Amino acid sequence: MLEAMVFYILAAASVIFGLLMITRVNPISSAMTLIGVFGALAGLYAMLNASFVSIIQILVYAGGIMVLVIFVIMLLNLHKDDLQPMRAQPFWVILALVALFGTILGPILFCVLPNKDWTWGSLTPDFGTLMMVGEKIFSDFLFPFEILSLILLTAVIGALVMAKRKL
Amino acid sequence: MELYPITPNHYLALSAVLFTIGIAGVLTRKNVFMTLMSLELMLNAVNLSFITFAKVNSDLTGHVFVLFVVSIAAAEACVGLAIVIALFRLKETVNLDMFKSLKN
Amino acid sequence: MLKLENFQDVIYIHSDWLWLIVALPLLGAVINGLLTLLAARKVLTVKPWVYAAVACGAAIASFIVSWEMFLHFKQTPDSPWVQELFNWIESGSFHVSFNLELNSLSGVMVIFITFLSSIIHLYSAGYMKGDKGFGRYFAYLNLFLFSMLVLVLAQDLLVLFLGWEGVGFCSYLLIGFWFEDGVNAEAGKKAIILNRIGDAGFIAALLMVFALAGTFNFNDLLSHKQVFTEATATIICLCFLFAATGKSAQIPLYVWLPEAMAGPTPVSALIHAATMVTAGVYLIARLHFLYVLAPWVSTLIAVIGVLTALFAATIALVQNDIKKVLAYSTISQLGYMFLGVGVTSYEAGIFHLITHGFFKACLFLAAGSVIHSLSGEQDIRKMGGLLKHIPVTSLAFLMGWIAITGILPTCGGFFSKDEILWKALTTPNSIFPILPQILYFVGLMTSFLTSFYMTRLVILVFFGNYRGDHEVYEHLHESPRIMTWPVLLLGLLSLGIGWIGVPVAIGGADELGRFLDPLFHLSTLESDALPRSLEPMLMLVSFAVAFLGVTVAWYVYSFKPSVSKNLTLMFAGVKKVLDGKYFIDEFYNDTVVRLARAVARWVSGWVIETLLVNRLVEWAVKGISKAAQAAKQVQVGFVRVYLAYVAAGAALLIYLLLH
Amino acid sequence: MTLSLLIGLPLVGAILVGFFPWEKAAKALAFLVSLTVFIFSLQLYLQFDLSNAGFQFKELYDLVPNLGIHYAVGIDGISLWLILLTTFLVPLVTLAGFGAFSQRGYYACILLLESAVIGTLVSTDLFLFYVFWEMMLIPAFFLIGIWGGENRVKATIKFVLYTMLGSLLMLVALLYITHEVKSFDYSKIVDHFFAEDTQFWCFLAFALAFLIKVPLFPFHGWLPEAYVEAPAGGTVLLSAVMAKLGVYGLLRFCIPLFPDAAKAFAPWIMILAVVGVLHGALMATLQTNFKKILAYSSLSHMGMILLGVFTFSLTGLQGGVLQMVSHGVYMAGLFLLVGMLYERRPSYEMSNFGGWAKTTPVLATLFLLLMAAALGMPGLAGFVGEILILVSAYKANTVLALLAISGFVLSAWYFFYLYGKVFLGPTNKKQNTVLDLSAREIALLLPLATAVLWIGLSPNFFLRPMEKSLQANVIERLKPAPAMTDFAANQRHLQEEMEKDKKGGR
Repeated sequence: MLEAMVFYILAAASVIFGLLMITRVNPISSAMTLIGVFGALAGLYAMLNASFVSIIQILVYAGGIMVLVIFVIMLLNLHKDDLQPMRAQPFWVILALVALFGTILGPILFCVLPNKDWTWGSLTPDFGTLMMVGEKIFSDFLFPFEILSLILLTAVIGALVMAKRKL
Repeated sequence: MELYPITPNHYLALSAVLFTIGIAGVLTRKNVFMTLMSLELMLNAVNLSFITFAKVNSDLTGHVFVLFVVSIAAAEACVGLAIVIALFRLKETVNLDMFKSLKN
Repeated sequence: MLKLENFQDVIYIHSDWLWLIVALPLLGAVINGLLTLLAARKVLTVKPWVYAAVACGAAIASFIVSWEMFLHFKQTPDSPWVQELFNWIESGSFHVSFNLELNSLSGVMVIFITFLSSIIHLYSAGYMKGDKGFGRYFAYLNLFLFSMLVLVLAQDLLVLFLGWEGVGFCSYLLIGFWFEDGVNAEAGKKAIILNRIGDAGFIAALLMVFALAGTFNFNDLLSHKQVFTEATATIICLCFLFAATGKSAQIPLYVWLPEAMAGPTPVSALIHAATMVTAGVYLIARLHFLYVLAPWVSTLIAVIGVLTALFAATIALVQNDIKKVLAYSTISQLGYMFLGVGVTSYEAGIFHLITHGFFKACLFLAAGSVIHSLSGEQDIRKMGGLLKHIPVTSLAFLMGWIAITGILPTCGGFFSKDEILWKALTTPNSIFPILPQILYFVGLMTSFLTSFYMTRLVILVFFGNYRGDHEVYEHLHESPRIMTWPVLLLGLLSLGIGWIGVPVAIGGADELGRFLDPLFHLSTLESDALPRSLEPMLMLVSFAVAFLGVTVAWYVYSFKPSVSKNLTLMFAGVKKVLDGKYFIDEFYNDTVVRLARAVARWVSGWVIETLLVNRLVEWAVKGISKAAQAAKQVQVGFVRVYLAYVAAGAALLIYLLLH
Repeated sequence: MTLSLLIGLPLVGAILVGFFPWEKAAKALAFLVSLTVFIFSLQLYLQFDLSNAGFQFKELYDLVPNLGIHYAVGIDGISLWLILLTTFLVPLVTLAGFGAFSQRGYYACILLLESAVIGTLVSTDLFLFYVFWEMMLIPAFFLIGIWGGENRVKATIKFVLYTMLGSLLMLVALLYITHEVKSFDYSKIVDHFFAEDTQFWCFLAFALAFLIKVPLFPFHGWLPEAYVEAPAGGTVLLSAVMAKLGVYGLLRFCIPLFPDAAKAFAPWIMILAVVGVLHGALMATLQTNFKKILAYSSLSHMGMILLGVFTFSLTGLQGGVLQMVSHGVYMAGLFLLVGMLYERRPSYEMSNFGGWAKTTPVLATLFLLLMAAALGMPGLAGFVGEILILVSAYKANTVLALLAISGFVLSAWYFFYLYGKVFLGPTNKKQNTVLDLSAREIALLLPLATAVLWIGLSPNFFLRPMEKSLQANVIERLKPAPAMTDFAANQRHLQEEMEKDKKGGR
């Protein structure tokens, strides 16, 4: 019962924050609400026995990526007047939501999911801990992991090249 | 779908809803930042599915994958923002409608 | 078949060296060609005598080899010598081997060709002296000799065709030898295209022969001749005849020969008088066993021959270019040969081919010498009285004149022409019973005309007073010995050559006829219409006609020039037609050429290419691009909108998956 | 490994040349690579087993096992000569480019094209074949589009559109038949019997792709412009190599795979071929641009080849394949010479030329030789194939064969017209500065001249290896299928029943 209550609170929070995010005029407020979404999701991860991932969610997303976004937004320092033309138009937002609901979400919610009867698997107590995840990464996924490091390196260099005025 | 107990379906439904919101964000907003953030939202929605299925299948691969996605998202944000800065320098705006060199 | 062991060995060895006859000129051509190109690139400098020595050496060596072989061959003329060189083409049932065959006909031809070309090669060395294309000239000439010998020695229709096309190609090269003058190049082009039109007939005939008999080999064809019915033989022979009229300049494809005189004069002598143009006659003689199956075609050949003879002779009456007169004379004499083979008297045709080869080569070479002496002047109205100035050349020309007119019995073409006329009169024609008489009469008329125009030529050139430019007169000189001696030799030979076929009727041996008879025996129609004893009578008649022609011409042109003028005035229309060569060229230009051009331009160029191929596609493309323009509106350029498409696609996919 | 090396070597060469730092050395590298490929390809002939009619030098690896796609290569007597022709011509083309082009991309494209062409010729897997077939288009596109003449863009677009149209239809048909057989393996597909309807439509789709490449009248809309606008080397590869692949495709795929349809279509294709012979020749007589004359003459000659192929007799097929090789050789020579003329005076208009035989005797002599071969002068390359084709065509259809002969007359008309206009006649003053062929140019034309003589005098050398393969891989396939065994009949019956059930179920 408690679990359900927590789930619904977190779910409601993430959906509301999400809706808020896509409707804010100021990107800063959007970013803040998005952090809210991330937080709620981190909670959900924790409920799904994904302790390590939930920590990472907070650390990297909320702490890393979003800070970067906010930093850039502030760097560009846009005025309100500049932002006004780009504000969300309620008509379009609602239309999009309705359309998407009708075409994608609706079928998934009412046709796909009810027909599936997934149940939770049996878990060991240490499922999702840092130890287990680490073992998995460094055994089965060692090579992709190394590749990932390369991708990150490339991204950093690429970002540098593009953002710098002159090399 | 009952409200209780919480089944994987609940998580998946939430994931779908968040994803839809993400798409709606990308579709309706002209601000580059909004688009980028909506993308992040979509990624997270997918991550939620991964974590859910990891628990369903008692398999940690889903977790590993989410970690990878997070890293990729970091890389993407990094490059994306760099592009935004470069574009802003070029056009003095972050309005997506002004960037339409794809046409012709 | 052969009795002596030793003798067989000799034959064996000789037939094994048959290739040498054709290889020597080819070698000469290759050497000269390479030397010329190297000299043109200034890799090395070649003295002109080297070219001449190589070419003349090749020709003379070829003559010596073939003479040697012929002497041996003559002892057993019934068994042809065959050399199998290599398998040329082999594909399924199609099998052609490159064989050379020396039989009595090709033997005679080889001797004739190699001898004449040796002399003309020598003469050329003098005539072409100082020309920039000296080496090129001899390379072409040797190449021609090679092709001609392949044509003659071929045991196979396809190999013969190799020679046939080869001589045509060399003739093209030599007519346009001085190609910097556009007229010469045009003349060459005209010659080869008309020849090609004839060759289309040749190929068509080849296809039919192969479809019926499955072989191109003459001997196999001869032994399989039962596969040819009269109808098929008629069509095949017609096609070959068409090819022959192209090569031998007969009606309807003769128009190229007069223009072919644009080439150097020795070339005119060798190719366009003595050898290449007789290839048509040779072809018909070689295929005698087919023609005997097609009496209609044989009749047609005779008619074409005699008509061409008359027709060309009338044109020759009014020509003023010394070479053109001789060219029309050649056409006319070729007509005689066609008449001969047309009445199935193949040995008479070949006999005349040989005598004509000698005296016409002599006439051309002498004419060349005249032109050489007059610094390139060819118009007979600007000549006259040359006998005093260039006596040796004149003597040679006069000998050729005697030979062609038959004014001196037993000399030159007297016997051969007479043989043809006799055969024309006595060979019965099953299709038109009255035809022999007509043929004979027209032949006689042509003989008269021949005497007339040749005498006119001789008088205008060698007698009377000089009428040309003073400047030319100053430089008037006899040609060098390398030119005059061969001409003189040819002149003497052309007087004597008739003796190889003195008719039996006047007590001769008719060596050539007897030599060739076994070959043609079965294909020659028996001529029993008139008693053989009548032949001397007819000889007298033809002598009288020739004499009359000479006398009349002599009278008109030597004593009463006014008669000529009056005649011209009286028959102004006729003169105009003759001057215009019956306007055949114009006729062809206005009909065939124009039609072909129109078809090319309108049917091919406009209807098919422009409308059907291009317009249709363009319209289709335009329609598609219109549709694409409409579709392009979808591409707005906003990433957002593209994402919406993706979403729509995803929705569609979900819909499809759910159903 | 030989065949893989033949595909791989030029491919690696293309990449190396494309990124080679020294522009000048890149040319030499390209030449060396293509020469190595040629020398290497001679091995094919030396080790070729004349008694074997089937595929030789076979290699087989899995590529995508799930879909039945293999890397399967092999050659028989048909592809042997075309491969040798390709490897023989490419070094000459690279060598010919030395004077005109310094871009390394040009040479990379040529090597890439060589690789694709060889790949197309050796593939015995339909998927692989299609990949190489399409790969061919890319370098060809760049060759015309980048290094072409003034109107190159239009010519390129036309060329690509025509070709793509054909090959897309072919792709559909290819997928259909591979779906039916459940394999991309050539040997399996060729043994499979297709229903009449399938044969009809698939033959049409395949044939269209190949006939556009050849091109057969009336699909030649792209030809004049593409041939004229392409640089000399590109035209050589287009006419001498790529056009042959169309005929090769017909021989390898269309006819053996869909024999009944092939027999049904043969008369029509023969008629179109003869119309092409005449139309090409007539068009050639109209041109003032001598490269266009050659382009149209190529159309005319390709019609002749198709005429031979569709007689379905050994003589005609051998004549057709031999004519492909000889046409490749003499057309390559003529187009290279045209390129050399263009380097000396940048124009293709005949009125800008005249009397060149005087100033450039070696060029003129070589042109005359190759032209004579193109004219069908006996003893040179063109004649043998032509007479074999005509002889067999006469047996198949008298009227068509006789009509085709007139192409022989017309070819004399336009070729001698061309030669007269360009090389004969008076010279003008500017021309004294024109240089005759350089040693390099002579060196690259001499092999062609030799080949022309060789084919003309000793065609058996070329005819023998292809005989068995043509007999077994083309003619035998056309024979009426033997009565179906009971087992096969049963199988078919069952299959049909099942299909009916399926339809009924829906």
